[in-house]
Amino acid sequence: MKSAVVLFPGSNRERDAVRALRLVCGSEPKVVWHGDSELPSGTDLVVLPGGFSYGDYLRCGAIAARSPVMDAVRKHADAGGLVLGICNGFQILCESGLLPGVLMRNAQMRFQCRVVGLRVENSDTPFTRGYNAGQVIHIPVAHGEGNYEADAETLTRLEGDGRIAYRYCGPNGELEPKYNINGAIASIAGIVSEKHNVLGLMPHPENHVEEQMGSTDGRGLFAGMLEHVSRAA
Amino acid sequence: MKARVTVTLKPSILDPQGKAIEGALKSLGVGGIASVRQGKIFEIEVEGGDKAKAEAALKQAADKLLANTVIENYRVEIE
Amino acid sequence: MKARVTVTLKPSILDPQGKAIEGALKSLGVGGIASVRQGKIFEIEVEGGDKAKAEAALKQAADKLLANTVIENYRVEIE
Amino acid sequence: MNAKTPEITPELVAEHGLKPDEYQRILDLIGRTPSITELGIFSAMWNEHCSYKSSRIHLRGLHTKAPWVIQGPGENAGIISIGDGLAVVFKMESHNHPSYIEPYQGAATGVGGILRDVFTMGARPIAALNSLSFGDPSHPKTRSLVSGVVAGVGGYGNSFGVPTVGGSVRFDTRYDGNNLVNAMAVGLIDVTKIFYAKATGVGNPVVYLGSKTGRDGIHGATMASAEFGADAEEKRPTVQVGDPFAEKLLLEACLEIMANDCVIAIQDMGAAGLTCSAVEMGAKGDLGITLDIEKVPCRETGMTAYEMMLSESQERMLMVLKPEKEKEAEAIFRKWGLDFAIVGETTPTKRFLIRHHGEVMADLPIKELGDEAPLYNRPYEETPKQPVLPFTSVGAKGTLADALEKLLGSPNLCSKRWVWEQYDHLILGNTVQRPGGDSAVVRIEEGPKALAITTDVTPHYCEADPFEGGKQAVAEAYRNLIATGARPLAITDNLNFGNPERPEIMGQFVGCVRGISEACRVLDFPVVAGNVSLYNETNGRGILPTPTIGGVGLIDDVATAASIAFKAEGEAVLMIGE
Ligand SMILES: Nc1ncnc2c1ncn2[C@@H]1O[C@H](COP(=O)(O)OP(=O)(O)O)[C@@H](O)[C@H]1O
Repeated sequence: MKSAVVLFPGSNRERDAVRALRLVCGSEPKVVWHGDSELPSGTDLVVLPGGFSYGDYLRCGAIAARSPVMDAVRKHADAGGLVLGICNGFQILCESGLLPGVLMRNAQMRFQCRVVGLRVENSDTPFTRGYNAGQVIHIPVAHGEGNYEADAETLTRLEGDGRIAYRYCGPNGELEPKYNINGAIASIAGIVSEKHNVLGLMPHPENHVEEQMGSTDGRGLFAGMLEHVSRAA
Repeated sequence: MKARVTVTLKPSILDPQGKAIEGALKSLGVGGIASVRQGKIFEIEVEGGDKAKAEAALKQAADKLLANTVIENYRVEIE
Repeated sequence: MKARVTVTLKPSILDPQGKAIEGALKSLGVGGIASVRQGKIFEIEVEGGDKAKAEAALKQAADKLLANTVIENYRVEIE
Repeated sequence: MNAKTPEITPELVAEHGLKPDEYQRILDLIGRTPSITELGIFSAMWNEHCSYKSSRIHLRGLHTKAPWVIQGPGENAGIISIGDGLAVVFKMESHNHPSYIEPYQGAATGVGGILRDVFTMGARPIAALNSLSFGDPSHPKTRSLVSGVVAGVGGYGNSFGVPTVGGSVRFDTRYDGNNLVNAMAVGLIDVTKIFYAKATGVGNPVVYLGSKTGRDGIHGATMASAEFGADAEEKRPTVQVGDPFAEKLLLEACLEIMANDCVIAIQDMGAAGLTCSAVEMGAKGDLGITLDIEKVPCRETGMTAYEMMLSESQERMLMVLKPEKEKEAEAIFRKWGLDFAIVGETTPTKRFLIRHHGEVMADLPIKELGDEAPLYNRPYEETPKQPVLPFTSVGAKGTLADALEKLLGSPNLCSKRWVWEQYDHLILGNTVQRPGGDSAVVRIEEGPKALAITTDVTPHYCEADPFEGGKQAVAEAYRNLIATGARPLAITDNLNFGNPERPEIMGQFVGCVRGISEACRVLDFPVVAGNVSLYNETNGRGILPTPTIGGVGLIDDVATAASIAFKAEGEAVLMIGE
């Protein structure tokens, strides 16, 4: 699998993403500069990493969403290529219109860094096939604005089309407000695009791929993408 | 030329920040506040003296970047 | 009663947000913008009809919470 | 010299925080009345914050050497070797007064400053810690100070992208009017690629990097050294606003020009920015520096030389560049969207010469600006020894269960989760032991080595017996490190005290420093960096003596690190020690 990690000014979890791709998928991703207007040829997966692109000034992801490389990312997505936006990457995807909805301030108004439970809602996407539907995994979050909001119509569509990939949950998959770390509508942690080839996800699977870091629950996401790409090839 | 673009959340959108401020004002003993909603204001210095041109540029700025029109409204004022 | 409190950074204080937005507008090709400074606006619904009382409450709110007068100025407007 | 120079009156001298005898010293040194710019430069260089004039004499006695120490106190940060060609760069610094006035920005810029100290030397920051002291929870200001400071520490570190892995929080009514914000940063560096402040070579370009200069914090350096009065909030001294985004870009740009071998010397602009950094680079290299101040990138129009020399705008650096690398270095900075301007050059004269549009605004002997700073051996009174009370005299108040309940209910022992969950403690993917244990454990790259890091002090012990309290702080740091299986290597201190002009406060300072020194010597646990914050006092009431210790230890194989959690049922619990 050929992957590329986009570096925006202010990105800061790109090294974590690079390491996870190397450890789980077995190949070193290319790092692409935000000012580039093309992706390396043959790219299968583009990762928009976590961080504070442009300081998260104005609105999270707003300025990055309008940088030259995003036209290339849009083209890649239109052609069916995989795009994974983690945390700030998710915010950028929403701001650029590649995914619907917005990410607002956390309901408790504070940045939150902790490990949360995530329920895998559906195992038919490239980003979830590494897990079983209904499986609960544990992955860290680290964000101040991850409170997903969408209007009723969008939400109905997301639910109906099986586009909600991950939800915040309790140890046994319970969807209770106390497990909903940031107050997101319908406990949404991650959604996919209409064609299921773009995922926006607030939590950080890339930080849970090594036993030494306490858990390997994040590996399934990367392994699933690898499998998807190798099958397609 | 001095101009202002004011960006506010659409009324239908929940404003957690405004709610938090409402609560904080109550606990600080500031009385009589029924509700608070928080928005952004951009004070912009525009080059040149053509008001119509400035207004067009500011609208463009708001549509392209300053506001997320999915959740926000904006208003442009030129002095 | 509807009121607005506008909070802006004092002119000498660095505004990293404004600076970043300025740069972004330039690279988006929005012309003629000389400078941008970002502030906050609070749209507040005040109970009762006593304007003087409302103004006093809003000033108190601004001093105690909405603005840090070390780095920010504020302005209270009642409709 | 300069027609526009205001007359230097005794009042003006006093406003600059210079005592009459200190001003006399300036007159003797330069043989004439200083210009206003020169007066500003002296006030910046000779205040407590920059010159350590009250503390220097006592700090000389600290234990600072060991075979693994590469750089002890005196540079931006201390450096210790950890083998494999790698070294660890670290330091702790206070941002107390600014955090009281504007908690969010004060704390944020404190974190920004210490991170800059570490990456100025060429290290990539891998961890941050913080030690926070607040007033009584019931004091009306405490709540907003706590939330502002914690949000500021997190806001800066999270955006910059360094994991904040540990620290401490305490509450005591003695911090009601003076909270403490001590921030520590730890970075990793290749031992062959360490950068220092010392300039070399004549005629080399002096380059300004980073964000533009504004009028912020112009009296910051003096503010940090003056006792608070009741009108502190009225004076509204300008507080700097931090821009972690700019700092992140500055980090990447600096590491890139360093990797491309462009840099001769580099220094961050901290307190009294341009003045301190330029003087330090010149003085350390036995060279003069000439600055053409109009070339400094400014945020505001009409700034005077005085303002530019004293501005404390954040996210700026000064560098002496290899002349042949000018284009390359500039291209790197432009790519990251940062200012890059040649503002002067090194000279053989050992003079600090400031010109503004050709007009000489200051012309001072560069070495003497630092070396001739006043040095005080302030009178001190040893803290009276307290009698040792026999156990029996401390009658039990209530049952054991009551006592336990009281302890558990104390804000000082409560869970600090609310604090550290607002810090991204996982970014970079190496935080093996997260907050909640004795020390944080941070893996070095992909292992197997790891660092254990902790911050400790118990101010009440320091007040009861400064010598024993100083010892205890070091010993506690040492214990927290070995509890994870680490070999303790070195510490940074951050000495927070009240007004040193009061002999009993000076007595606390001297006692604590002696205690720290003694413990470091006995444990062979050297001090490699430190910071002193005095005048933490409001209306004559000082803080508890708070000599914070930041300790760093090495774990050879992270797989063997111990943590505090019980691992299984039925295991034996042992107590060791006295
Ligand atoms: N300001 C802080 N920032 C980050 N972590 C903190 C802070 N304060 C406390 N912690 C973390 O919380 C845990 C408990 O702290 P503390 O109650 O001071 O414990 P101890 O007395 O055992 O050191 C430690 O792991 C510490 O690193």
